[in-house]
Amino acid sequence: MSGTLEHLDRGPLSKDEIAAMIARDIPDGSYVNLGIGQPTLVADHLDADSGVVLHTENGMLGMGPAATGDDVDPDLTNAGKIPVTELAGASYFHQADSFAMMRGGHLDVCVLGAFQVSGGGDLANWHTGAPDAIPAVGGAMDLAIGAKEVFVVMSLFAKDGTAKLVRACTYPLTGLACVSRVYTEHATFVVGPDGATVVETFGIGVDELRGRLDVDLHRLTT
Amino acid sequence: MSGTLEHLDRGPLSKDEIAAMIARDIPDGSYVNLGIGQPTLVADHLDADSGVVLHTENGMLGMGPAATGDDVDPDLTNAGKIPVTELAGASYFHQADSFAMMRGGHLDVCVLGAFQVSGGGDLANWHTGAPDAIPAVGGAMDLAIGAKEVFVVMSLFAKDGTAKLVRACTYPLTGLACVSRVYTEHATFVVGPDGATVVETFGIGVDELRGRLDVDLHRLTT
Amino acid sequence: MSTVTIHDDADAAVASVADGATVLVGGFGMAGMPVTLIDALIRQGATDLTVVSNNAGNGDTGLAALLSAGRVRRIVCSFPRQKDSWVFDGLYRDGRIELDVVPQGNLAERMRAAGAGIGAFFSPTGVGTPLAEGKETRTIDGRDYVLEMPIRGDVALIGAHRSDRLGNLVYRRTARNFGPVMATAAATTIVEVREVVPTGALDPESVVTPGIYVDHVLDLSALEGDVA
Amino acid sequence: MSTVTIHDDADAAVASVADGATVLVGGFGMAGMPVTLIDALIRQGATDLTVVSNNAGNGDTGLAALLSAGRVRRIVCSFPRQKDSWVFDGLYRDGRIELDVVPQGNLAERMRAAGAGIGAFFSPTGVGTPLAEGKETRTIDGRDYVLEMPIRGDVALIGAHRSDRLGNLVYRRTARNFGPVMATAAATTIVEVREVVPTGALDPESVVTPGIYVDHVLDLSALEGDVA
Repeated sequence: MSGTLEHLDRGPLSKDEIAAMIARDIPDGSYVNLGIGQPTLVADHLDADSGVVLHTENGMLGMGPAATGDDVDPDLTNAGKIPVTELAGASYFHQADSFAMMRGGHLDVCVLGAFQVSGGGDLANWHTGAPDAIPAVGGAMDLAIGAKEVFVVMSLFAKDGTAKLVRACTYPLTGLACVSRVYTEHATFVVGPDGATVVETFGIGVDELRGRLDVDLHRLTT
Repeated sequence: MSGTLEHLDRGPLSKDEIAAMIARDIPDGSYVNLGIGQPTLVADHLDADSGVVLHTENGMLGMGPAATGDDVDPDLTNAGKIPVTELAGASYFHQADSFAMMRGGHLDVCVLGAFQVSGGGDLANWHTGAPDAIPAVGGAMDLAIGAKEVFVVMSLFAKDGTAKLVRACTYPLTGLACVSRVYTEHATFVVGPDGATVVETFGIGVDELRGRLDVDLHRLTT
Repeated sequence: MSTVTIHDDADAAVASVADGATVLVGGFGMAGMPVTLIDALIRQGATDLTVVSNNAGNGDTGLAALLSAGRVRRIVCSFPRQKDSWVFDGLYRDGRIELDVVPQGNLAERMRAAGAGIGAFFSPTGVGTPLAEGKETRTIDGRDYVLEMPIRGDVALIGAHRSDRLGNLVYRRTARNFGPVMATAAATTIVEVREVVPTGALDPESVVTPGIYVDHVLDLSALEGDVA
Repeated sequence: MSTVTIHDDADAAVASVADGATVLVGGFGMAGMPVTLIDALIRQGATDLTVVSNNAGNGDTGLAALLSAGRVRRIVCSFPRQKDSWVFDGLYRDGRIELDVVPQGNLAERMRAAGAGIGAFFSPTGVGTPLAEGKETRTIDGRDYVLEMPIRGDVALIGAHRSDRLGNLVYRRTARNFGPVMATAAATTIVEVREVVPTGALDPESVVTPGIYVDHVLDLSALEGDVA
């Protein structure tokens, strides 16, 4: 790709368009964990013949779509406790084995939501730090450091307008230098040791993004 | 039991008699690992209705007797690589799980051979320390520290007449303070933090044993 | 000991749980949660409990009911806050329960360590986060790790699909979750199963929890027979 | 990646093994030993290998043949000395092979640690013995432990009973032994199976090694067909 693509002739991406972009960036045959919430949408955009196999950290590889009607089985849920289905070639394992798989670096990609991501790839997605908040981490810290690549999907700005791609996270951290890509409605980014690079923008230019974000933004170079 | 039993009207125990004594001392319903060699004989003396379940560290609970004829299956051996059989209620597991079971203290008894045992229960059974010996430890060190009770079966004297129940092991150690009982042809002992106590003798008295062993020997007290 | 006791009475199955015990409670949400055993534990009355479980109760039944009954002093879990965790949320905001949040993989591995005789282990999970504060860290081969300690239970209450009479267990689908690990980590493991089958009826290749880890089995099919 | 390659040619299955590689070799004695893959590795010619295996070869075939061919610089194992380990015995006494003896449970757990992302762990096995010399020790809750490090493989060669086309594996009886652990601990896992079955033919509850850990599968039934 020669330079950052600025799509100024359109508006921001919809959630489904973001999910489709992430699906496109997942190599065929990957083992993938999709976090609770918006990351789950990615499943709808994976080609059936892509060979992508979904992991759910409560103990399964080969997870199928959400279950409906008679297929609902209380013994078969995803990490969000939603009833799901089983594909041919599935397998079940207990929690220690499931997280050994994750922590051991065997998953190719995981997709997570976030409160904040830093240009260096630090992730904050488990705790707002608010005094009355009840902390709950689940498998987020294990996923953050476990998968070979961690993709984050989030809105670029919080409801109060604050940017969520930041120079340094102010929320309690989930993991250090663990995120590799960030997908938002306004732009997609590569993050990491070299800082944040804008891959594509949607309805906004890189220069305007620079004005709205307190983080150094690189353009893609050829 | 009121005091050490000295059976002076008979000779030393045979290997089968020793095995029978050990079997008698294994509580019904125990999970038991029998080491390679002489400990294996104990299996022949366990009552079928004792509920004792045999573990073999190569990955099985519910091991049955040695296989013969058409029952020989190269996929089913004990730790000595001898073909064995499977009992109803058996289960198989991999090596990490098998040694987790052992190291985690879930086996009730293991029976091991030994080169030397100290009065405090130190065990030496894996290496003579001879310069030309090829060291081989297998599961001995895991068994020594893993089972709730470690029984040793050995001859009381080596071929050169040296005592094998000693004040301190001179051979390389397998485990520290891990043995609880020692069964030999001349006597049976309880060993541990309080030193060695003679439980029963066969064809020899405690006083004569004291003369032949360089270890403090207690008599059972009422 | 292989002397597994098969119960058709939930109260008998949990009779030995003591005040102040650490109780490992299986289940991920409601999948695999031993609801019948927990209900019996509420009747049994043990209190001042420490509960280790992935969640802090869902809805008003199972673990949530135990919390609601005021029996739990402290909960160790990965994910207390859920849309149906109102019982826990209320107790926590009122300062009536202590919370120890542990990343889910560390929670599972710490119980595995207890069951496997591992004294402690270095985990990469949580490095640099508030959940690693005060813990020993070490760089090994260029990667940072936190030292994590075993979590042992006095009792485990778990749900499984089937048991034989030796306590060998099979689970069903994702209801397996914490059951096999908790069974190894507790001094006494109490299991509720949908059905007890004759010894020899389970495929030895497919047994997930060998009976060595099981002490008491509650046969729900026998229980339901009593009730009907 | 789930792109498992199914082979009917043993030479193709082991083509990528490099000189100097650390090779985890499954089997306990001959049970579970991947004899066909090892024979292919001998033909392939990779040398200066470090082999990690429970034993150091039995008789003249399998791992013993690899040693005999002079391809192994160093062996990490728990039990080299056996009545039929004459190939290893000769090399060792001639100073032509290095030996690292590791207690069997530590060997398994160290490979598990590699596969599970554990940086190191404290084991009670071997404390106070020559095999703990030079290792860090620590007393935890009144018990003494030795710090043990992960053992990683570049390649694992293992034997299993059946595979589906995604590389999900089931084993048979005690031939399971080191296979599942080694599959997790190696960058590339190569398996020989007696039969490849269609995806969906294995019970998901009974899969022992999920396909995520498998890269190459040699179908011995196809191979035997070729030979016949």
